[in-house]
Amino acid sequence: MNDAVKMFIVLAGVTTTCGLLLAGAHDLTRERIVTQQLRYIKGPAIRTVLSDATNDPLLDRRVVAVSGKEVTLFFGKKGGRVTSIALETAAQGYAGPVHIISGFDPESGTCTAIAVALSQETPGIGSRITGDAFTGSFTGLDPATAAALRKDGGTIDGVGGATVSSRAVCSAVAAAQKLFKEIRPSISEVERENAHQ
Amino acid sequence: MMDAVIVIFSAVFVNNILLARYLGNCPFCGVSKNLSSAWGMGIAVIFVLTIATAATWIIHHFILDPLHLSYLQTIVFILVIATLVQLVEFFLQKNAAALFQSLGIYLPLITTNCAVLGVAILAIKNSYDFIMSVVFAAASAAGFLLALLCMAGIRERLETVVLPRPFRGTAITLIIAGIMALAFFGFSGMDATLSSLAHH
Amino acid sequence: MLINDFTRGLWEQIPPFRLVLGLCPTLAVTSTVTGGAGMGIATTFVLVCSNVLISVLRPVIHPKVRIAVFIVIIATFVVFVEMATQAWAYPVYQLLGIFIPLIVVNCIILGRAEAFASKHTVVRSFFDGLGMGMGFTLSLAVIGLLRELLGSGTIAGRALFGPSFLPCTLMAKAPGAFITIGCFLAIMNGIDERKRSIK
Amino acid sequence: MTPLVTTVVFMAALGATAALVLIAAARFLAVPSDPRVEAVLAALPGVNCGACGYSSCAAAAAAVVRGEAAPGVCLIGKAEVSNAVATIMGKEAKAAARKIAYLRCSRNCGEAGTDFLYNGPADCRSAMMLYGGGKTCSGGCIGHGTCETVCPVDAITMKNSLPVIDPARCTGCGLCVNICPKKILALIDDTPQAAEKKKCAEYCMQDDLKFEVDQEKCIKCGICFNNCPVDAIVWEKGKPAFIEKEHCIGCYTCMRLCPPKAIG
Repeated sequence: MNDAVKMFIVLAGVTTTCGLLLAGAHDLTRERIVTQQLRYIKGPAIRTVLSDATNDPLLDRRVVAVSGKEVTLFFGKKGGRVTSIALETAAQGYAGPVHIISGFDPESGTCTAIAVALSQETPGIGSRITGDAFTGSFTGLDPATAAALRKDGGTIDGVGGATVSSRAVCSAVAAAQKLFKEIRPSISEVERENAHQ
Repeated sequence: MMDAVIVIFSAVFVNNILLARYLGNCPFCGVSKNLSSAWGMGIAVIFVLTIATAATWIIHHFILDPLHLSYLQTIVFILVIATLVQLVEFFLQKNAAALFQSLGIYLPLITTNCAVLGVAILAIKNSYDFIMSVVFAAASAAGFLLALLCMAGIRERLETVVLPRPFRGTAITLIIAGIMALAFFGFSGMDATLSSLAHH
Repeated sequence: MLINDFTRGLWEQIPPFRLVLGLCPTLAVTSTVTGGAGMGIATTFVLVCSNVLISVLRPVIHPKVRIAVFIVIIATFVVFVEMATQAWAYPVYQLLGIFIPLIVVNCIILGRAEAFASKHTVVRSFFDGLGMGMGFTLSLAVIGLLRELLGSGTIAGRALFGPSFLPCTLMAKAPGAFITIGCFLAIMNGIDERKRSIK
Repeated sequence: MTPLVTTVVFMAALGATAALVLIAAARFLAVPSDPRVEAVLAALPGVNCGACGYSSCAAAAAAVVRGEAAPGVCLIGKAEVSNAVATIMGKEAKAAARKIAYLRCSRNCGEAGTDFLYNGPADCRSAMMLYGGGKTCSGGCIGHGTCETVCPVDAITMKNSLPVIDPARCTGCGLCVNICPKKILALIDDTPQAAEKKKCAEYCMQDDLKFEVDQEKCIKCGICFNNCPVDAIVWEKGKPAFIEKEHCIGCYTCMRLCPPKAIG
């Protein structure tokens, strides 16, 4: 047999077999990995946002499709009633994306709390966006007013010296507000479905 | 523009790929014996790292991500890098003989240099766009060259010095690298200054 | 002979000290004993599996695509490890981060594949991989132990000294990593030299 | 398409592409290489130690085939390897004369006086960094024996602060020639005539390196006479000094010391 053909068969064969094995392994572990990722990376932020919930919001999650995109909603329940719904959005910060979990009241659409799930902002400067003083200023934000810094004509006071990071948080929350507005009509339906399970 | 400057500064000094991110240490100890080979290796790494990061970025964003195959990242990236290095080697040999003479021998060493795969993965992880990824890769490699040159300069001098026998060779190289890493810590303050400038 | 294959990796050629290979993970993940041992075990798994598989495939691997095939096989096992740690030991995955995929380019694995597994029988390759892997794990764990003890005053996360203990943070950072390993290397060289002079 | 199918198809495509690219590259970009390079490379030990002065065994093999290096290029391979390489290279290589290292400095400049005490590392290269080594004979051997240290075959021993080369052991690798900061070692053909011709006279006592005393400027102090390392200066109290050219080694000592700068 031709040398080149042999080379081809060996390399392609090994790669295909490996692909098959990996696909199998991926199928087996995928679900677990998603749950683990949520638990360890976003879990703490989600629990902060839905702090008064009595259920495990990580298990009460639901994926809905909004304008072609898939969004995962986390339901915080108290006494069987949904008190708050959290979702994740991201915006480009100073040193990479800043992932924000924002919680909303399902009735009024008011922002109940936000928390930073993931960020690589500069320690000591940009990282101060994770502080309660800053994240707390989003609580009670009206659905009609999009989150924005005071210097951008909004209502939020930025963290001194960390304008880029603060602005990233605002735009992430604003995106979440917009998403939630789109999702809200279908929520009661999702919720009912959720309650059935 | 400012973003690019900060990425470059951070990749070369603050998060130096060798001294702060711990990537590419095997060639760091192996090829730092004299300045000329340090130059050769450093330039070869800049060359390969930039091409490899550009290629893996394209593959990740146009193939792996749309097909939901990002879990194959490791195997795909390393295969692409290995093939690419081989291709570059052939290409240089054919079309740029002079360049091949000076870089050629370092190319096989680069395939298993974790700096290449590491930077390709980091560029994806930091979600840089294409231009930024390339800038990041080139700057990281420039940081590699910088550290390698410093080390080679020190080791050339060190050759004439009487050392306790057990410390000769790699042992003293690592200890010097530790002291250099300590020196590079000094840059972290400058990183903070730069970023606060950018924030305003 | 099998014993020899096994013990060679534990002292005579213990990585990363004797074969100065695989330095990057050795430097990067040994700021804690857990990180060091976790990395060692992950590497051992990949080393043993790839050694065995390459040894099995030895007759069919075409010499010209040899390195590419080795890399694919090693990378496959690395992805397995990546998935397994993500699914069942997520904290370890977070701790080791980017260095799990980088096991692929750990020169020890490719080096053993090229130097040993592609030339020897399956059983011998298995023991060679196991010995090398255990030697690597041992080295990493010892370095991790020392650095964690001095750098944060804990062992596997448990505080050893009272609250008045001031850790030498430097040991947990990059300079500490380089200097510790440099000193370990010098100690190994010193022991060797003494042995030789006694002989 | 299920994820499983996507994965398998993608991986197969990737493997196939990689294989195709490599095969195509090997075929279309291949440079017709001299088969002798491969053969010589196979004969070399392949440890890439760099002792031969080339960066790798492959570079050394290429140099041998180009005729730049002798078949005995490999220092660790001993006679076996060099014979094997010579066989591959054929007659042409055998005809090339063997080179050995040779000390051009043959006078006793090794014992010349010192300008100052040097307490640094005992290594010619570092001594050289401090005013050229401190020997009054600035052109000659510094005498710390760095050449002895680098010699991979122990062909050099230091005697009277001067290297003595054992021609039987020397492989002509040139490591000592490259490392000597004073450049007083050279590679010459291994024949008695060549050794004769390359004596110190040819190197040190070139005409432009011989000194003369300007009889008019000379203040007859005798400093040059007292410090000449090779006693090449004739001087008596009250008379101008005179340099015997056949003995002068051009070491600059007198020139540097002369108060009225009468020597040049």
